[in-house]
This record gives sequence, structure tokens and C-alpha cells, in this order.
Amino acid sequence: MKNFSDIIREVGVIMAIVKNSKQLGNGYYRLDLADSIIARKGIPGQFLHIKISSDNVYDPLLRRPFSIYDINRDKGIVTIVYRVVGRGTQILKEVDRGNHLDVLGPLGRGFSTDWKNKFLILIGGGMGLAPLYFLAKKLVTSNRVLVLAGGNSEEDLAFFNESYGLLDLNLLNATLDGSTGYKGNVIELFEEQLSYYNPDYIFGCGPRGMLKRLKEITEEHNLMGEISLEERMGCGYGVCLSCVCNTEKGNQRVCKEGPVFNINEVIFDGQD
Amino acid sequence: MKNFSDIIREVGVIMAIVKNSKQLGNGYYRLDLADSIIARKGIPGQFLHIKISSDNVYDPLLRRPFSIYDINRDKGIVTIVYRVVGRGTQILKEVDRGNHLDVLGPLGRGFSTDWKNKFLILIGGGMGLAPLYFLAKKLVTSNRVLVLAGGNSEEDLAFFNESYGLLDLNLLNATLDGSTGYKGNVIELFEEQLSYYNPDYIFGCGPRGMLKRLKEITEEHNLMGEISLEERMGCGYGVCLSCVCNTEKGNQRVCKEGPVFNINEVIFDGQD
Amino acid sequence: MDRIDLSVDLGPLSLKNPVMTASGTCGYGIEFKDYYDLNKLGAIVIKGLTLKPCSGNLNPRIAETTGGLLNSIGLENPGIESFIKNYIGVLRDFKIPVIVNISGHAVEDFARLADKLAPYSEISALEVNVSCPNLAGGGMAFGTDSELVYRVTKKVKENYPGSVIVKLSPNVTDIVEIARAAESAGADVLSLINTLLGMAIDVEKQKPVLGNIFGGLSGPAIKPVALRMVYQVAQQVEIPIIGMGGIMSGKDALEFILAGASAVAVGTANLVDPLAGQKVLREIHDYLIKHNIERIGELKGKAL
Amino acid sequence: MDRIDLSVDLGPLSLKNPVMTASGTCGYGIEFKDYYDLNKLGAIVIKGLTLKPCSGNLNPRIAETTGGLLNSIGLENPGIESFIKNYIGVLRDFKIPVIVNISGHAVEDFARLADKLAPYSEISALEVNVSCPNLAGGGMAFGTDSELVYRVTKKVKENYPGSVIVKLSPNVTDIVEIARAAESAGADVLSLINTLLGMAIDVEKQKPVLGNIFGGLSGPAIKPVALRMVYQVAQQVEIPIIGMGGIMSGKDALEFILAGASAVAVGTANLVDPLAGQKVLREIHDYLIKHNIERIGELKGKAL
Ligand SMILES: Cc1cc2nc3c(=O)[nH]c(=O)nc-3n(C[C@H](O)[C@H](O)[C@H](O)COP(=O)(O)OP(=O)(O)OC[C@H]3O[C@@H](n4cnc5c(N)ncnc54)[C@H](O)[C@@H]3O)c2cc1C
Ligand SMILES: Cc1cc2nc3c(=O)[nH]c(=O)nc-3n(C[C@H](O)[C@H](O)[C@H](O)COP(=O)(O)OP(=O)(O)OC[C@H]3O[C@@H](n4cnc5c(N)ncnc54)[C@H](O)[C@@H]3O)c2cc1C
Ligand SMILES: Cc1cc2nc3c(=O)[nH]c(=O)nc-3n(C[C@H](O)[C@H](O)[C@H](O)COP(=O)(O)O)c2cc1C
Ligand SMILES: Cc1cc2nc3c(=O)[nH]c(=O)nc-3n(C[C@H](O)[C@H](O)[C@H](O)COP(=O)(O)O)c2cc1C
Ligand code: FES
Ligand code: FES
Repeated sequence: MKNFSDIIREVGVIMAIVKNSKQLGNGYYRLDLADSIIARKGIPGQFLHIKISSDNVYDPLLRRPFSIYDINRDKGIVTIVYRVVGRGTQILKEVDRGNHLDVLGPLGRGFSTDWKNKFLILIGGGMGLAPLYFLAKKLVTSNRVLVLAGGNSEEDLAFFNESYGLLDLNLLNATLDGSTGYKGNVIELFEEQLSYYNPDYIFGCGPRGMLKRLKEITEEHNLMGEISLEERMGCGYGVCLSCVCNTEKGNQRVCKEGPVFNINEVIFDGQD
Repeated sequence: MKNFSDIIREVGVIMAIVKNSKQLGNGYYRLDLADSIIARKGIPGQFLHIKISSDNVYDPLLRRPFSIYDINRDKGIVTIVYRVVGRGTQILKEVDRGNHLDVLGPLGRGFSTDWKNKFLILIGGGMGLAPLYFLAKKLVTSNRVLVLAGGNSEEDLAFFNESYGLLDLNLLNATLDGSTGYKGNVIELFEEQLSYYNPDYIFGCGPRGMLKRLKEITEEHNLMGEISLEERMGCGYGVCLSCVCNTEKGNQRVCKEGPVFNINEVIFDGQD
Repeated sequence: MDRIDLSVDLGPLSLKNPVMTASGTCGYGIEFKDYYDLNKLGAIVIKGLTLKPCSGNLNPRIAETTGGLLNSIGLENPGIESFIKNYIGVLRDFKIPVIVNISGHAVEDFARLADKLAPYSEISALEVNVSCPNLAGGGMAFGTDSELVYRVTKKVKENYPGSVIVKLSPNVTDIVEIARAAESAGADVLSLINTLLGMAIDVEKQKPVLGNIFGGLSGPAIKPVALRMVYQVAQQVEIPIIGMGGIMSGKDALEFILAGASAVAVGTANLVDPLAGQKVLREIHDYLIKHNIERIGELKGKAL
Repeated sequence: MDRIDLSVDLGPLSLKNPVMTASGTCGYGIEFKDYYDLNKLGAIVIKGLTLKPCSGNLNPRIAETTGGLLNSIGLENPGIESFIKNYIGVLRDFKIPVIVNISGHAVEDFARLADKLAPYSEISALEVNVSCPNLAGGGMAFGTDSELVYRVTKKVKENYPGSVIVKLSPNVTDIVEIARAAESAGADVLSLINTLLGMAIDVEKQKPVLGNIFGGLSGPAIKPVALRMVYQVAQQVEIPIIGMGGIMSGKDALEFILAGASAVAVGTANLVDPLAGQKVLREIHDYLIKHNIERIGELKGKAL
């Protein structure tokens, strides 16, 4: 167990209390954590690094990164939304209300949010819609926001359609199976939209292949914007160099200089 | 997850449901497991080998052995009583009612129970009193039973005094601090009792040093009996030879030929 | 197991599926009766035999480590004579290949063991364990010296008409060199890996946990090292490989096969769960179905 | 930390306590600012430096295994020139010894690195990482050949006036032979162990997980092997040892000290928990109090 004095002095490593953990359907889960420090400090695009195993148990060994999906500052609650993909998330979904979770965060560089009276397009693929929700919530108060949400099917997008639906923004879907919205991927939808609109700035989050295409398009159209990357993380706070990505400035750490980068900066080379 | 068909066909590896898990005070815990097969087959002196980690998590890697403390055959409930000594038991105490535990058992050779109209002495030190409870419960129906319970202090013995107290037997305490009963260890108490009584058969369970002394005394007094040994166990079902003890017949596996051995057979040599 | 072809060739041996038990973790196979029919597996490898009876090491003989198990059983076994008298008969009941693991402390020991086992058709192959100390040679394990591995292998081949599997020790600088030595001496198959040499200390008693001080580390903790060695050796030898070291699941087994192993052995997992072998087999089968792969052979070495 | 004496001598270096960070797991120490004051520890070892800037290996660079971590960062670093220009100043702020870890692909590389770092009093010692491949010598790591370890150590000693720590690779048959080579070449201190060579395979993609195929295995999974090596080497060399490999807790650290290490380094644990070093230190302290031991030095090698 962490010493209580550590917890108070060293913000950043926090025993957060699970307020709620529930299945959202279609393999999505939602986890609400009560922690006033994270709730006060977290901004859109930042992430939490969550220890899955209990104290003195070393399998799974590493923490797992999850973007902040939402924060209720008044209640001191921070929320993540995640999908079960492997062992770590399998275990995470079993946590019960009242349990403590060892959380490191908020970590990384978030999205820029100081925009006023602009037209902004947010492009999210799959789980990439999670961090964009918190961003959208901040942006809608003083900007015009269009969200393009891509997924495999209507079902896949159901949760996000519902949550984004409560915000003052326009939302368009792209589904691979065409079960709702545009039939195709979200980048194609974005390209289509660019024939109607000229955004001041764009934000993207999703699989690497999608972001790579997004960059090609923004370059073509001379657009500016930010994207959030994912890489396997060792530490999450900058010491191990597991998570680097190639940029115009050379290698940058996704956990520290990112996960949000200027879209012009990122160089998509090497592995997909 | 184990396939349901495995569970039915291969009795012995069982997903038992936790019926109750509670602290008994003074570091003792009690765990009730609902499983009709174990409840039907288990006899005094046998043990369960419990997997502490969840599926696909390999730390802690090995199962942990615990003696059967009691069985309620009608309700299909088997109970163990344990003390938290390390990582495994630390985790075990956190299981909640309704959880499933992967249990191998009942394993090993138990105590002989087909006694009639005999005078039997049961000598237990500390946790050694756990398996003797189930034994006593069987024996009291047709024999005269004296239980000698050794521990550090009155507190240490409180739980067992209460549980044994409900059975039709005589119970004497020995405590190292003299807070209740005889002041000294339970072997000294046994020796003292031998000047009044001449048991037909004795049963012992407790730390190795205690059992070694017990054997010396039974030899001196030409007594017969059985003792239950503890060794570190790899498998618990006889394949790995981790758990051997030296006997008149050569090395024997505590998990298979034991844990209960004829006291005359066991050779206490080597390490303590 | 329907249309899926799980059979594998292990040099001269044919197995109906690639899942075996690892020596020392399944006794003589008899204790499994209570749990499942071992005949479902591809083959079994029984525990290590020596010339003379051996009562093994002092207790404690095992220590749990993170994701691993240290053991210093010390090759407890009844010796070759008693084995032939009391166990060969039992092994006759198995319908799958039974492989006998042999150990010695001198090159001559291996030769004599091979010679004594040669007449028994109940045995499908010998697995030569070269991880024990070579007493004549200062106590370093045979398996750490390619010259000795060559000699031991050669001797066993000379004295045994059937298949010879050489089981390599991972405690070496260059596993490929050792593997090549065994191959050139005529080994039919290689098993890798045996345990990594390790230890644990009891901080309360302030002394080593194991009675024998050192022990062999097995279990999922060593899987990355085992897999690397199989991957390296598979690229450099022609003979088939039995991969082992930390296999707990079908996925683990498939990693070894993708790294070039023809078959796999389940060791420590048997201790944790008597059904482990069967589980590994079922999960391999499920994977093949899911990925539409008709023959397990298609996966062999695919990640090389 | 009241009346308990935690100080240790590491040859020419004196540390106020035995807990260090392991190279590559604490960057240049600066990221810890947000969590705790690294000056609480005994010393820090910063990440591996090479002559030229190095952008490291392809992603993915890490893979989690049971109780372990495979990494193939590939020594990403800005190179010695940029290090001297941009980082030496930062290191000046540390009140504890700062040790610089150096790597090379030829004996001459080590000599030149030593030479370039010689002028800087901000650095308390060099730690020589001999786990990289020797490009001139066919790619086997320097650390697997006692002759090469001798030559590298000698060269660094000739070019560097301060303390030289040689960090050994565990991927060898006989760690004692390598340790002796370093000692006889004049090493002041030994660090052991570096990572075990391992790999993982992605069964869905049917290829190795790491971009570099192989990686170094660290974390609690390797502790038994690390501890065994420290135990073996401590009996055969006179110079002090920094023990590492899977230290997650004070108990783990004490195992290494009981096995003969003078100090310990916390590596992978830093990644899991930025407070790990401090936690290890506190738990050592608590153990000494509980066991009424006044000086940590009393425990050194007690389990030998
Ligand atoms: C900055 C960042 C933010 C993220 N935000 C979210 C989110 O909001 N919701 C969500 O569902 N997922 C998110 N992910 C992905 C999430 O971290 C992985 O799904 C998760 O780590 C998988 O863990 P596992 O043990 O279930 O899978 P396993 O495959 O068993 O994990 C094995 C290892 O691979 C790593 N890994 C696996 N998938 C990924 C991945 N996609 N990215 C990085 N590492 C991975 C794990 O962390 C672990 O170290 C984010 C990833 C990053 C880097
Ligand atoms: C046949 C048998 C019956 C037992 N019955 C009971 C019982 O009814 N109640 C009870 O409280 N305890 C009982 N024990 C002891 C119990 O198994 C240990 O307390 C438990 O394994 C400790 O696990 P841990 O992870 O908490 O401790 P750790 O010390 O972390 O365990 C490390 C390893 O050592 C082994 N180990 C530790 N202590 C013992 C021990 N005393 N005996 C055997 N292995 C040990 C563990 O199983 C594990 O493999 C019994 C042991 C045996 C062999
Ligand atoms: C308890 C135990 C006993 C073993 N005995 C032997 C043996 O007698 N001969 C042998 O060659 N290997 C022996 N081994 C090694 C295993 O066969 C296997 O090579 C090793 O444990 C790695 O596989 P695993 O991680 O799946 O256990 C033993 C391993 C264990 C755990
Ligand atoms: C991400 C990472 C990077 C490492 N980089 C270096 C390095 O640059 N130089 C070096 O000598 N060792 C390096 N190591 C090895 C560690 O310093 C240490 O020797 C090893 O990880 C064992 O300790 P641990 O199990 O506590 O991590 C690195 C280890 C890790 C996990
Ligand atoms: S995860 Fe360690 S530097 Fe980014
Ligand atoms: S614990 Fe394996 S034989 Fe007894």
C-alpha cells in the first residue's frame, strides 16, 4: 500500500476510488474515478496511466494508458471509456465500485482549447472518439463544432452518438457497413465535407492509418490541426523512450511531448 | 475460463463459489466454498489446493494448500480456516461472496476415522487445529476425545476454543504466555496428560518442531497415531516431487501418500 | 477434433498432435488418471532417470518467484533397474509415444542408460538431459560445453537404436553452437529449453530459500528467453525442435511453433493445473479453426 | 532516517544509501521532479550514451511478458557532444553521485567516450555497458567474451581518471569468468545484471512483436537469475557489486544485499511506479528497524 503521506505530497500517483464501472454495450466500458486532483488538473487529450494489478502483484506488470473521456470538476470525477482488447482491460472491467485504483496522471500534452468563434472539425475513428468528447465539450461553448465519427457500424457508434448528441454541435457518422450515415471511412467523409466547409482548425484521433491519411488531406488542403497518437508505453512519464514517434523535430515521446501533436509535425513512416 | 464440460467431467478441478469469506479476529480468516463434489468426497485431513490468481494471470503462479476445516454435506459447503502469512493469503482474503475460485481437491490421504469406543487424544498447535476440528467432529460420535490446543496466547486460541467448545469433547489449552490453560507448549501439556491418561490412539497437527517432539514422546510411551505434515507444494497431486518427506519407506509425497502419515513412519531429519 | 490436421512429424516420430508433457512435471503420467486421459496428447515425457536410485535434494525444493518456479528436486528417481522392473509395464498402457528422459554425471552414465533402455519397445524415444553437472569435468553442466554435448549425444546414439532427443540447457552464451553440436553428433530432435539457473533468498532467515541454494527457473517468467532460443536455433539446424518454457496456453504454444518448433511441451503449467495440457491443445485447435488453418504444420516457423 | 546507518561504500564512491536507479529507466533524472526528490536516493545512473546520436530501434520497442518487460529501445540518445552541451548542466543540480552509462560498438568507442567525459567533475563515475554487439567482432556482444570485457575495461580505465563500473551481461555461460576479467582489468565496481535476451511473438500477426525482433528482458521475472549471478560473483571477486534485476520492493533489494551486493539499482520498477526508488528505500529502512539492525553493511553477503 502507498503511504498516505506519499499520496498527499506527490500528486501524480494517486489511489483513486472507483465510483462506477459499467458496460456500455458493444464491448465498450465506462469507468468513473473519484479524484479531485486529476479532476482539477486534467485537460482534453491528456491520459491516465492505470495500474491493473494489485499491490505486490506483477502480472500484468505495466500500467495501461487511457484518455480522459470526461471530467466533472464539481464532483471531482474523471471518466474513461474503453474497450476490452486484452488481459489488462479484461481485468479492469472487473473492478467494483469502492475499489481503489493506482492511477498516474493526468499525463501528457493535451489539445489546444483556447479557440474563440472558429469553425472546428473533430475527426474521430473508433475509440479515438473518446478523448474528442471532452475536447468537444470545452470547444462548443465558444465555437462552431462539427464532429465526424467513424466506426464499423451503427452499433459501434451508438454510445458516442448518444453522448455527443447532448452537446451543441453537428455530428455526422461514417460507417464501414453503411448501417448509419456515410458509407465508408471517416476520412472519406471528411474529404467530402471539405467541399462544403473550410475549417479554421481540425482535431483528429484514431488508428494510425486513419491519421496518416488525415495528414495527407490536411496538407493537400493547407489545413492546420492537431492529432492524438497512440504508442505502447512503458512509463508514461518520459523516462523510458518506449513510445517515441518520428516528427519534424526528430523523435518525440508520445507520453510527454504528446500524445497530442501538431499534425504538420508528425512523420508517418516505418511500420503502420 | 474453464470449459463447462471440463468441470463436469473432470471432478477434481472445480470452480467453487465463495459462499462466505470473513475475518475471525486475531489474523484468522474463514472461507466457505459451495461445491457439492468436494463436500461429498472430502474427509478429515485432506486438503484443497486453491488458485489465488485469476485466469491467465500468473502471479502468484502456484496454488496454495489449505486443510479442510469443516464440511456441511447437506448444504454442500466446505470450509477452510487460514491465517494471512504472505502474498497468496493476502489476496485470498479479498475474495468476495459470489466470486468463483479454482479449487483442486479434495487431495491427499486423510486421517483414519473408523474408531469406536476408544479414548483418543488430538494434539494441535496453532493452525494445526484447523484440520483436527473436522476430525474431532467425526470422532466424537462414537469415541471419547480429548483435544489439546496449543497457541501463543488466549487470543490466539479464541476461535478454536469457541468452535471445539460446541463439540462433545474435553478441551485443554496450552499457551506460551500462560494467558489461558497450561503455561508452556502443547507437547509439555501432552506429556503431563500422559501421566493421567493412556490414549488408544493419538492425532497430531502443527509445526514441524512440535511434531518431531510428539514422535519422540509417542515412541517413549509406545503410543500409536497419525500426524499431518506440511511441505511446500508444487502440484498437490503427486507429479512434481516438491513435497517429499523422509519415512521408513523412503521418500513419500506429502500431497499424495500424506499429508497424514503414521507417526512411526515419519523420519524427522535434515532441516527443521 | 474434426477436419483440422494437428499431426506433426518429430523426425522419426509421428505425433497425432504437437502437445507433449515436459519431463519432471507429469511423473510417470499415472497421476493424471483422476483428471483427464493423457492419451489425448501427442506424447508424454516421463521424469528424469539416472543409473542409480536418487533421493533428490534437501527441502525446501521449490520456491515461487514472479511468474516462475524455482525447483531443485535433484532428479529424485528409483534408478534404472527399479524403473524397468516397476514402471515399464505401466507405460505399456499408453497409446501415445512415451519418451524417457535420462540424466547422468559422466558421459559413460548416459551410454549405460541408453544401453539398458534399448530393448524396450514400450519406449518411443530417449530425451537426453544434459543440464546436470559433469562431475568428472569440474561440475559445470554438460550442456554448457558443445564438445561434451557432442560426446554425450554420440554415445547415446551408439547405444540406442531408436530416436534420440537432446534437451539443451539455456544457461549458455551461444545456444546455436550447442544445438549444432548435438545435431552433428546425430541427434534426431532437440528439446529446448531446460530451466534457467536461479535462486531466491529468504530475507527473514537471511539465507537461500532452497535447500540446494540454486534451482532451475521455469514457468511463464522464462518464456521470452525460451522463445528467443527456439527462434535462433530453428534458423540454424535441420532437425525438428520441441519448444518449451513457460507454456501456459494455446497462444504460448503457438508462439513456439511460429518460432520454428515442431512440437511443444507443457511443464510448470501441469503443476498449476492438471488439465493444462488438454487446455493448450484445445486452444491451439480453436485458433486453427478461427484462422481457417487446416494443418498445424503451416504455422511452423512462420514468424522466422 | 534517524539512527539507522544506510550508507554504503562502492569502492571509491560513498553513497548515503544503497538505492540507485538503473540506466535507461530514469532518463536524465529530470522527469522525477513531479513525483519526488531523486536526491533522496544513493545515486542515479543516467541513460546509455554513445559517441554519435542514435535514434534507436523501430517501434514497437517494448512488449510486456509475464512479470517482465522486453525492451529494444536501441540506445536512443543525443550522442556525447550534445549530451555534454545540453545535459551536463542539468546534472550539476543533483546532490548525489551521478553515474553516466556508456555504450559502444567497438573497443575504441568506449575509449573515446571515456576520454570525452574525463574532464567533467559533475560525473561521479562511468558505468560501462558491454551488452551491445561488437560490430568488428561479428556482432556478438562484448559482454559475452571475457577477453573483450578485459580490453574494454582496460581502455576505459586508461582514459578516465574516476571510478569505472563495468555492467555485465547475463547472457553468458560463466558469469564469474567475465566478472574476473573486468576485475583484473581494473574495474572499480561491477553492475549486474543487464537484461536477458528474449523475444515475443504476436500470434495474430504471426510475427515478432518487437520491431527489432529481439529485446532485453527485465523486471521481476529475471530476479532469480540476477540474484544467482550476484551470489556467484560475490564469492569470487573483491570489488563491490551493484545488484539489479527485477527489484520492485525493499525485500527484493535486501535479497541482493544478502547475496553480496553493496548497493542495488531499481530499473523496470521505475516505469511501473515513479515512486519505486523511494519505496524500496523506505522498505529497506523499515526492515532494518524491525530487525534491530543498525547498519545496512551488516547484511552484505550474509546469505553467502
Ligand atoms: C495515449 C493513449 C490513450 C489511449 N486511450 C484509450 C481510451 O481512451 N480507450 C481505450 O479503449 N483505449 C485507449 N488506449 C489504448 C489502450 O491503452 C489499450 O487498449 C490497452 O492498453 C490494452 O491493454 P490490454 O492489456 O487489454 O491489451 P494487451 O494487448 O494485452 O496489452 C499488451 C500491451 O500492449 C499495450 N497496448 C495494447 N494495445 C495498445 C494500444 N492500442 N495503444 C497502446 N498500447 C497498447 C498495453 O498497454 C500492454 O502494455 C489508449 C492508448 C494510448 C497510448
Ligand atoms: C497440507 C497443508 C495444509 C495446510 N492447511 C492450512 C490451513 O488449514 N490453514 C492455514 O492457514 N494454512 C495451512 N497451510 C499453510 C498454507 O498453505 C500457507 O500458509 C500458504 O500457502 C501461504 O501462502 P502465502 O502466499 O500467503 O505465503 P507465502 O510465504 O508468500 O508463500 C510462498 C510459497 O510458500 C508456500 N508456503 C508458505 N508457507 C507454507 C506452509 N506453511 N506450508 C506449505 N507451503 C507454504 C506457499 O504455498 C507458496 O508456494 C497448509 C499447508 C499444507 C501443506
Ligand atoms: C519440478 C520440475 C522437475 C523437472 N524435472 C526435469 C527432469 O527430470 N529432466 C529434465 O530434463 N527436465 C526437468 N524439468 C524441466 C522441464 O522439463 C522443462 O524443461 C522446464 O521446466 C521448462 O518448461 P516449463 O517452463 O513449461 O516448466 C523439470 C521442471 C520442473 C518444474
Ligand atoms: C527501458 C529500458 C532501457 C534500458 N537502457 C539501458 C541502457 O541504456 N544501458 C544499460 O546499461 N542498461 C539499460 N537497461 C537495463 C537496466 O539498466 C537494468 O540493468 C535491467 O533492466 C535489469 O534491471 P530491472 O529488472 O530492475 O529493470 C535498460 C532497461 C530498460 C527496461
Ligand atoms: S512511455 Fe516511457 S517515455 Fe513514453
Ligand atoms: S506437490 Fe507435487 S508431488 Fe507433492
